Amino acid sequence: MTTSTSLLYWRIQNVRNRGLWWLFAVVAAFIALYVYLFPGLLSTGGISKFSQNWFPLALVSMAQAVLMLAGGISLSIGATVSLGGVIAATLLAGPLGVAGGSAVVLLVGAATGLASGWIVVRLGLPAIVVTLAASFIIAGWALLIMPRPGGAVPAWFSDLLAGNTPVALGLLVLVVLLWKLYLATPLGLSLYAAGENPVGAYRSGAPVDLSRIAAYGLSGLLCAAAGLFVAAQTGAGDPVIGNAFTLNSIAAAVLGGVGFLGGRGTMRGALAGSLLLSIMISVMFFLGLPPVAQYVAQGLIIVVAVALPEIAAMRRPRT
Amino acid sequence: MTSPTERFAAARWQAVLRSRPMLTVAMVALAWIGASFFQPGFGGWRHLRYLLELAAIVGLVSIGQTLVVVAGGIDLSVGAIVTVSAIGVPLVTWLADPTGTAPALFILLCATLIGALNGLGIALLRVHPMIMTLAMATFLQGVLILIAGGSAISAQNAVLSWLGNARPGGISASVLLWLLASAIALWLLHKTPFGARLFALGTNPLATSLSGIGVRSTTIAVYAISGFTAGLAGALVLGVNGQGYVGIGDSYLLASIASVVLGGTSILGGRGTYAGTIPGAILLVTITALITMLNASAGWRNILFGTLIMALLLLSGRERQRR
Amino acid sequence: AANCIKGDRKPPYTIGWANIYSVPTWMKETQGTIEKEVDALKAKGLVSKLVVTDAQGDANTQIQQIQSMIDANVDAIILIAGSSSAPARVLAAACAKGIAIMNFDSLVDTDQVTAKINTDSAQWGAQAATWLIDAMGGKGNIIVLNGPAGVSVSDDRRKGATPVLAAHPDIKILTETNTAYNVAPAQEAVTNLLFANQQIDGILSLGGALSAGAINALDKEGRPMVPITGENARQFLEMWKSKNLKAWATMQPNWLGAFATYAAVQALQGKDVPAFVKIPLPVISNANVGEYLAKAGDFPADGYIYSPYSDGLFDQLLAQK
Amino acid sequence: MTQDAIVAARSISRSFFSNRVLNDVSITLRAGTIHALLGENGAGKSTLIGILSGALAPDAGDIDIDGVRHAAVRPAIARAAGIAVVQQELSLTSQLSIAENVGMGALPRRLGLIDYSALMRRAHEVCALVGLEQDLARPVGDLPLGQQQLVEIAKALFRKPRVLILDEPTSSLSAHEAANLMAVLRRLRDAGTAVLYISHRLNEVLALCEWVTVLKDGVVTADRSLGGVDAQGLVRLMVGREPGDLFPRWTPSAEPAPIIAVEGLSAGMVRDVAMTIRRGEVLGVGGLVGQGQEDLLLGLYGAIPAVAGRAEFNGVVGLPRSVPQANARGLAYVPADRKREGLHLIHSIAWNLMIPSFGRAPSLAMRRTASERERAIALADRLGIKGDLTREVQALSGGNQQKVALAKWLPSDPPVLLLNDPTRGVDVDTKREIYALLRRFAAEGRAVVLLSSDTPELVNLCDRVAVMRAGRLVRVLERTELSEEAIVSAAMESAVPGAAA
Ligand SMILES: Nc1ncnc2c1ncn2[C@@H]1O[C@H](COP(=O)(O)OP(=O)(O)OP(=O)(O)O)[C@@H](O)[C@H]1O
Ligand SMILES: Nc1ncnc2c1ncn2[C@@H]1O[C@H](COP(=O)(O)OP(=O)(O)OP(=O)(O)O)[C@@H](O)[C@H]1O
Ligand SMILES: [Mg+2]
Ligand SMILES: [Mg+2]
Repeated sequence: MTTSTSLLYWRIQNVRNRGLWWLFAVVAAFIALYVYLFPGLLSTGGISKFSQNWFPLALVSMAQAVLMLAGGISLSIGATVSLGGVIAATLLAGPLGVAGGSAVVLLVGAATGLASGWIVVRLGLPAIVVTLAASFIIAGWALLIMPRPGGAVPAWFSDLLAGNTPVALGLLVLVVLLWKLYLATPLGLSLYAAGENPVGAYRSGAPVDLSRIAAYGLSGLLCAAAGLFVAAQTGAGDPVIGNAFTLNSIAAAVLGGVGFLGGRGTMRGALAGSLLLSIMISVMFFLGLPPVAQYVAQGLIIVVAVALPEIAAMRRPRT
Repeated sequence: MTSPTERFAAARWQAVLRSRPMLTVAMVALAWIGASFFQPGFGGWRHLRYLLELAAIVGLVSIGQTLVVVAGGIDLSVGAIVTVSAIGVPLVTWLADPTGTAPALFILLCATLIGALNGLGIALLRVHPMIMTLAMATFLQGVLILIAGGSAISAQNAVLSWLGNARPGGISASVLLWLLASAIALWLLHKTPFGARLFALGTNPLATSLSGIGVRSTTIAVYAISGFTAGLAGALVLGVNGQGYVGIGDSYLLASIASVVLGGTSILGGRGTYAGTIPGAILLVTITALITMLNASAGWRNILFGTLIMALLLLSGRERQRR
Repeated sequence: AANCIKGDRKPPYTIGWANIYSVPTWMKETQGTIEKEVDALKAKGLVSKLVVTDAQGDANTQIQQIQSMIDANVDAIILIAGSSSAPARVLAAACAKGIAIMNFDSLVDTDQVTAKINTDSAQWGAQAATWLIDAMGGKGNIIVLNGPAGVSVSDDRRKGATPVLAAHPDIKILTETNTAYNVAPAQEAVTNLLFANQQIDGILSLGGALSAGAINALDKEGRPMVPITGENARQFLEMWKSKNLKAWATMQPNWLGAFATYAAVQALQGKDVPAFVKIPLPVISNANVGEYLAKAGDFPADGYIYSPYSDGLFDQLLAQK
Repeated sequence: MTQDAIVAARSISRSFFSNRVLNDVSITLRAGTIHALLGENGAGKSTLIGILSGALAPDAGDIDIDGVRHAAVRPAIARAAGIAVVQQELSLTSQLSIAENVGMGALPRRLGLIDYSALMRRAHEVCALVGLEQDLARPVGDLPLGQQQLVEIAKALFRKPRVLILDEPTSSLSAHEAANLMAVLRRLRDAGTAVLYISHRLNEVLALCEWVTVLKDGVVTADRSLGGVDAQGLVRLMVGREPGDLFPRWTPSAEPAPIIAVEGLSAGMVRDVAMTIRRGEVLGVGGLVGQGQEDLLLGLYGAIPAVAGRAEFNGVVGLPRSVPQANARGLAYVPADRKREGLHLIHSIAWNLMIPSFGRAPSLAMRRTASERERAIALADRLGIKGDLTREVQALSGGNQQKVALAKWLPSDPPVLLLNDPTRGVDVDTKREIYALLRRFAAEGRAVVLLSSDTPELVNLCDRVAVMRAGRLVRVLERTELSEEAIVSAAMESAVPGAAA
């Protein structure tokens, strides 16, 4: 009995890969192509640099996926990354030091997320517009703190996170482990229930509101962490650097099979989606595509990658 | 058996007054009256007329956006379509026509086709609208690299510059165009089976499909309409500015979504009316104008704008949680 | 030798052009000058290939693309930065590998590049303000039109104008705006400001196509034209002529791209290149606006009419200390 | 058998927007008793249990739990007192596994984390109890509706309830699963659990319950022991007048020529089915839950991809490729899951009734409010949908929602009606109306395909019954061989080679 019971967790995990194999295959194919075009990728330096460029997108994709799983969405991802970055570049070299400064960044990120979450969940406003309005407010704060790019991050910290060692990859693994740990708590698992069937989940006694607000908090935290990393990676702060992350995070999550209606998708899918987006940039460069072709190819790849499993699902008999 | 009045509770005039669109109208009136007190020059007829002209363009884009949102989707490519249209008209020089009607119609056709292509991807490939239209916007950026700066020898387009600048009887031609388009949009949405299909689709696509409504054709049609109205707005933008350039349509994406939401249409689909979007668009340009007039730093202007939108949402956008 | 250059790279060179956003017309014209220069250098056997990236406006993507250029071991990177801070560290890595880095237009706050090439933004702001105050007779109400917020070029130009304006207490700034360097948003902002401010005596417009938008606004509301500054946008220059404006313009010449390419090859060949090549601001005034407009047909309708350039001019610029 | 009251509600009243749904209702649930709560659709049953379980607050009245008085029960109090509810509407999360769903809201934990071994062990127990033999790691969304209902029941049992409230738990279960469930409930009762059982299947109530409370328009009209009450008496209690027969008398009217004939049909989990449907007959489709019955209907309706060796529909060769095409050939489909598949909940009753005609009418034809109203009223009258038709459908009780889902197809006079459990959750009176309606359809020369989990319905109403198992059609029982036993044994037959256990 015990052997089969302790395996339940892993069997569930395995079932959840279903529908993602094709995506993993596409990602693997892109990685193979990348390695073929640039064999240096397989060195420590190559992996380090690549994972550093992927890391912030991976974090914001997780931030978006958490919300989409909870039946929400955020359009303030980019602004929160920027805010995190400018606070980091203001504080890290100051009296609070790296540890204190980082703590403030993460706290501010979580607080902005919790505030949006509270408004969405408690006041019953649609997430997409609340976070749109929030994005203006957050971006405004970033501009007030730093009207133009500047500030500084201690060089040792930059070298630690974004030097020639794969620290970023290690951090990503850590974040994924923490996420698995979170999902293994009743609060974390309730996320799926709250996202898909909030009424049913509430009646079952799942902490619906709490888990949804917590999702916003986590999301803000992840965005601020991405901002902190970008500040370290670039050595400074920039009040508008995060803008592109908003739409990219949605694209990554959806590529990874996370649905808009809540409760559908997995974090591993969102991560694979972000990896695909990130790899695409480098692969298109090494293929020597001109910018026109880059835009067209990017649009096509995203549409095809999202459409493929849908079409496959239509053909597959229901079980 | 039973009398119609018993089975159909009459809509009371109090209910109409308390409806979302009326609420938005009230907010516009409040904003205008308040601003006229605090900002000399704001409440003049000429300024209000100018705000209506700005709102006309936003409003035209929002026609498609409202229909799409009612049908449970969203169109993130409207900004790119506005740009393509504003840049495209002067480029179709082979359609020589002194009135400029032929090139304008041709570009409207292209815009409609782009929209239909969105619809095809969403209906047939089952790509989520947000992704499909986002990818379309990216794709159109690629197209713009090819045609932008392509020596648009802007032969002035007579029809469009009349639409963009004329004020017959003191009322702007663009506003008249908007009125006409609004009437058609309201008729389409509330008085035709097509409009009813949009509401059905936005409420429950599965039940809609099982009820024998052609979900695919409806989807394709509604995105085509959105392409058309965005194209029309782009043509008008060209008329107003006398020239199109890359990026001219960018601001209309968020503006169209914001005015739809401020007008009380549910972003989740299935509920709403263009009658709310009209004051929504006016409200949005009014807020933007007010904030422009303030002498504040960019950061504060952003914060103020976000806070105002959030506050207005609390008034007009309360959404019963549903699924 | 110039900064970053190790002297181990032999022609023909591979040039990487790390663009931030290739869609706008200004960028397209700039790319045109780069391609033309590359063709000329190819003919001389100095360049073998031009690789182009487009970061789609995203500074993070640009970092990744520069990293790819390093991985592909290009010999030179010419760069318009998406952020004045973000690419600093990846550029340091490129510099360490002996890649010639020519940064122009939007600059990066780092000295780990071979050279920065630009007009002086602060000087731009100061000169524009000086001319405007002069044209207004030293007093009156103005509005200030800035480029987008949070971007150093726009911030620098405004900062350059600040001391000049402060020195003239009779000049009153009614209000300022930040918009993208485009016609429509400027027109909308100025129109709204016109209604709020009955007396406007001058417009300090700090670049891009903002001035054309402002003139459109004045024109449509039937307000008198006022002294205005601006940039070399074709539409603005055409209005200037047709409405007989009192105006002043300078430019960010598109041939900065060609020059950066040229300078990169020079540096790779061991020539000394100054760390900062300051491009004198070409001034367009009522005296010479006709000359520019005579060439208008060679430029896109929504484009920028830039001053002529030649290798001779480039050599001269490189020779300055 | 003990008689201790665990929950006693007194003088409960509750209104929704000035519409009084419960009026001075009292009910007592005792340990070791299975207590039936009956009433017509919209009588207030679900509202009452919502109040007992803390999902809703009463406007007036109070509730004693274990002798402690509460003005309103909060969900936490109800949970702590061991009150568990199997809701009428599913409360499941489709992407989570069966085990996680069963445990949701009461997950066993160790060091703050979910204890998956304990979850596995206990979920396994309760699933075995309700007869759900599935891999517990499977996502619930994979299961057919009937099995999801079993998960829902297992979820309630998982909480080891002292008071178990079931709101129409068997509405989509077949006779076999229902019998299984009743055995479980009897065992729980014997162990001292108080059970409150809501069902519109009166034979179940008679077989199972000892006590009954009847609600009518929000008022208690009976609260008594079921001893000595027979089926007729039960109906009399509910509707307050002499009941007629539940099933109409009818004579076979089937024409020999089929209106639909398919061979080698495969769709979803349906494999290689050959069948004919004749004008003038009611063809039943039965079997255990989730054996492909629904996919059969959807495949015929063009709603899921289907292939067939040979197919003829109403004279046209080939399967319909889409729903509008199926409609054009005269098919109409009424889904089982009315909320998800049948209705547009946030819109009015009248509007819902018009939807199929919106699909048929030319896109830009002018809609006429007056004629739409007339048609809506006529339809509502025909199926006995009472009250203001501008109300949102979501405010209707389950049974009335079902009527709307069926009524909307009537104006198009479809020659073939595909019905997926049309009486699920419908009260006896309405059932009677629907049955009469179905036979009338048949008599008019229409074909009705009736997928039903309610076996008596199949026996008494159908000309023939097709029994499915594992996606295949295993038997077609002719009228002469029809009986509940015959259907159940055909459904359970393991003679079919290759059929899964
Ligand atoms: N793109 C990827 N490439 C390689 N491995 C990946 C990728 N994404 C995720 N993984 C690995 O797969 C495992 C599972 O991923 P993850 O935990 O993020 O998904 P998940 O959390 O199980 O999804 P869910 O949200 O349901 O639990 C992890 O060990 C993770 O490192
Ligand atoms: N949330 C609500 N808003 C408005 N009215 C409601 C709501 N919930 C229930 N009602 C109304 O309360 C009445 C009782 O509904 P309830 O669901 O309790 O009936 P029921 O007895 O369970 O019926 P059924 O057998 O059909 O399930 C109905 O008339 C219904 O329309
Ligand atoms: Mg996980
Ligand atoms: Mg009920």
